[in-house]
Amino acid sequence: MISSLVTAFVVGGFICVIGQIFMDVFKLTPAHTLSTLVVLGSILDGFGLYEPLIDFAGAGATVPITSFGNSLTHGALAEAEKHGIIGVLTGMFEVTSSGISSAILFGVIGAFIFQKRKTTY
Amino acid sequence: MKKSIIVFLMLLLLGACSNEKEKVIFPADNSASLKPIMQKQETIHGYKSVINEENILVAININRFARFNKTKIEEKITKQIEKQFPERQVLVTGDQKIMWEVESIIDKKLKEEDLKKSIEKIKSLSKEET
Amino acid sequence: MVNTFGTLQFITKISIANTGIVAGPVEKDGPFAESFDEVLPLETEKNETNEQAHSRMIEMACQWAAKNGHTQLNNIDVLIAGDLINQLSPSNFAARSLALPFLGVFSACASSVEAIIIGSLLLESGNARTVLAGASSHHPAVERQFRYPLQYGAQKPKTAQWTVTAAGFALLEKELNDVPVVTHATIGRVIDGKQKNPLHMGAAMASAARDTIERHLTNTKSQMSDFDVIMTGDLGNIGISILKEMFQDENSGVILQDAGAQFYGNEPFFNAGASGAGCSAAVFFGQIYDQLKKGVFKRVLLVATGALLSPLTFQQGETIPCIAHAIECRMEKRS
Amino acid sequence: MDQQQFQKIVDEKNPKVPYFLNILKAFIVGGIICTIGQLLTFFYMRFFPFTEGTAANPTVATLVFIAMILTGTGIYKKIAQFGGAGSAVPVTGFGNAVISAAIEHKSEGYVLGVGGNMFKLAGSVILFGVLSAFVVALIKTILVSIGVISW
Repeated sequence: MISSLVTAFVVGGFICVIGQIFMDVFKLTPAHTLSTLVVLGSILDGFGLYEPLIDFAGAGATVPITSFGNSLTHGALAEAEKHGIIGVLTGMFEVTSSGISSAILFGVIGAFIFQKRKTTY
Repeated sequence: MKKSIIVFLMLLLLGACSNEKEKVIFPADNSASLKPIMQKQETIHGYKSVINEENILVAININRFARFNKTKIEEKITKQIEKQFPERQVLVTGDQKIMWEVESIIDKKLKEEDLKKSIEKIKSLSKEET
Repeated sequence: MVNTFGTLQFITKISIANTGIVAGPVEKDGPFAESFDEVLPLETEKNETNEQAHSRMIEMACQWAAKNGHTQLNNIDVLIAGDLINQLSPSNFAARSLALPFLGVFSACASSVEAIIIGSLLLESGNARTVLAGASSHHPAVERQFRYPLQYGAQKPKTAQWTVTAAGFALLEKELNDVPVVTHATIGRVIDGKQKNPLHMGAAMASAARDTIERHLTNTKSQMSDFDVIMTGDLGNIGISILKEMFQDENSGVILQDAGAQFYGNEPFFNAGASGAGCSAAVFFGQIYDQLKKGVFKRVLLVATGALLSPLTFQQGETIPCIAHAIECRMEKRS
Repeated sequence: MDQQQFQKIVDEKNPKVPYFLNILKAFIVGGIICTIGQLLTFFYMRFFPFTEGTAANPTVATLVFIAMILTGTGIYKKIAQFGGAGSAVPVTGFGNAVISAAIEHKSEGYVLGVGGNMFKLAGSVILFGVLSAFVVALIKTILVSIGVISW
């Protein structure tokens, strides 16, 4: 169990390091960085590499935003395997991402309960 | 300071891999027949299994770095057991949750009817995706 | 009035009768806090939007300027104000409740000096007797328009500047004694230093500041050493060091100073320093005005710098054009 | 002074980005967030009927919930200034982008403000996620159907 925590830490941290390199070295904005990482996750899943990473690192691979690209691609591929080319579309519509739905839900709740804060430093 | 933390973490990582293979099989009959298959697996460091007339349920602890090939290992062991027991349904999984479920069945020492129900529950659990 | 390529010389004695400055809660810990007339305990009061708070701050600063100058708001002929928000809505809304003849000006962070220049011209031409001129910025309102939502976690680089919450207004009148006088003004040119990073505006604005200072010195036939201080608006720590490097004058190290770099002291949280229209307004009409009035400074050049970008233009990949306006203020010896 | 000279001064005066320190900070902050995620995964597996595969969903939702609390109380911004990509890349950063925009634009009402601006920062992530998933799946399906690779 502790080894799972350590691998989650190392793999998750490493994905963040890739993001930091995008931001610092290639001077990308956070939005560019995140979009690039999502595309990266989706490509990795195309090669069948992301699921093994999740098996290995657990939350270290499911928590970073790369897993969002992975889960969409995974859903599309799973349907495509069953129904051929049309499955690519239906598979993507089938996938529900808890990240997006929870962000929407908690975003509205957050807007409802939190007031603007005093600026501090 | 940083170095010592890294060393400590590495030790934890290695320590988790070096446990001896745990063998718990329940109910006891037929268990001997699983042993030779499981014993020769190099990628796992322990397993727990539950067997009744129709099903064989094996929860395995896969070594940390072999987890990349989790699906392949599961398939490999499933095939080997199926060869031995062609008349039964075999489920081999490296999932921690199933391991815990199997452990709880063993702890409770469930008998036929309840055992059957629990096994069905675990099987449906393992089929769920995302 | 003599005009030499953008430099105006005022014949009339354009006197800054008094000033009014209101700042936000974060600004009260800075080294200029003493010169503020009022510090808001909260940036926005309850049930108030950022923009409403912004206009309220402008109103308060105008009232302070009138009060300090011993006049009534309804004696003021023209109000000239600028800020950074779309369509100058905070200034417009403040002018709505102040009910004064109003001119809205925009030169980004150089608005304060632009307002003074226009006010001085109105006085010089004899078309007004009292003018209230100034500019303001409000951190939450500006940040949201130009950058990210306030609570969004984006790592700020060392070159980033912090928009101040402050409003500074000056009451301009003619022929007063014992107050600082605006003698010259140089209208800036829009200079493009080919900088693209919106989180590094100091570099973009430095070339505009240099152009304006150089033209002012040439056109008034003066040298850097003639001034007690040449204060730029909001170049920040890095921008001012770029500017000093560009002049390579032996005096530039001491005489050239930057309001933005000094605004928050040495607090590293603010990275390169302060920016915003309120930054130069609060410092010029606060500390610098007080020093002039006391006679510590005899002759200063105030150069407010503005980066003329919008979120739209830098996302479209445009460079950041910049402008700098300058006014020269003098304090004659007390009689 | 021409543009080249000016650019040279600017480059000279630009502060050096502490690459190594930033990367280390991102590693630590990102690692800690993922470790918390792993602990949550264990929690959901232990006490609820979730397997390793399905526990990721409640984990992500819980992390976004935590991100909401931290964003609303102004703590997430401070973590982000320290951690950089370490706090932006995990799903909490996605949550922070959505929630901060929602709180910020509340003043324009729930339909035009919150609804219209919620995804102004995070929308590109969704767009590129869906687009790349479509392209990758399409290419792979075509390659499989013409027999270049197998599933």
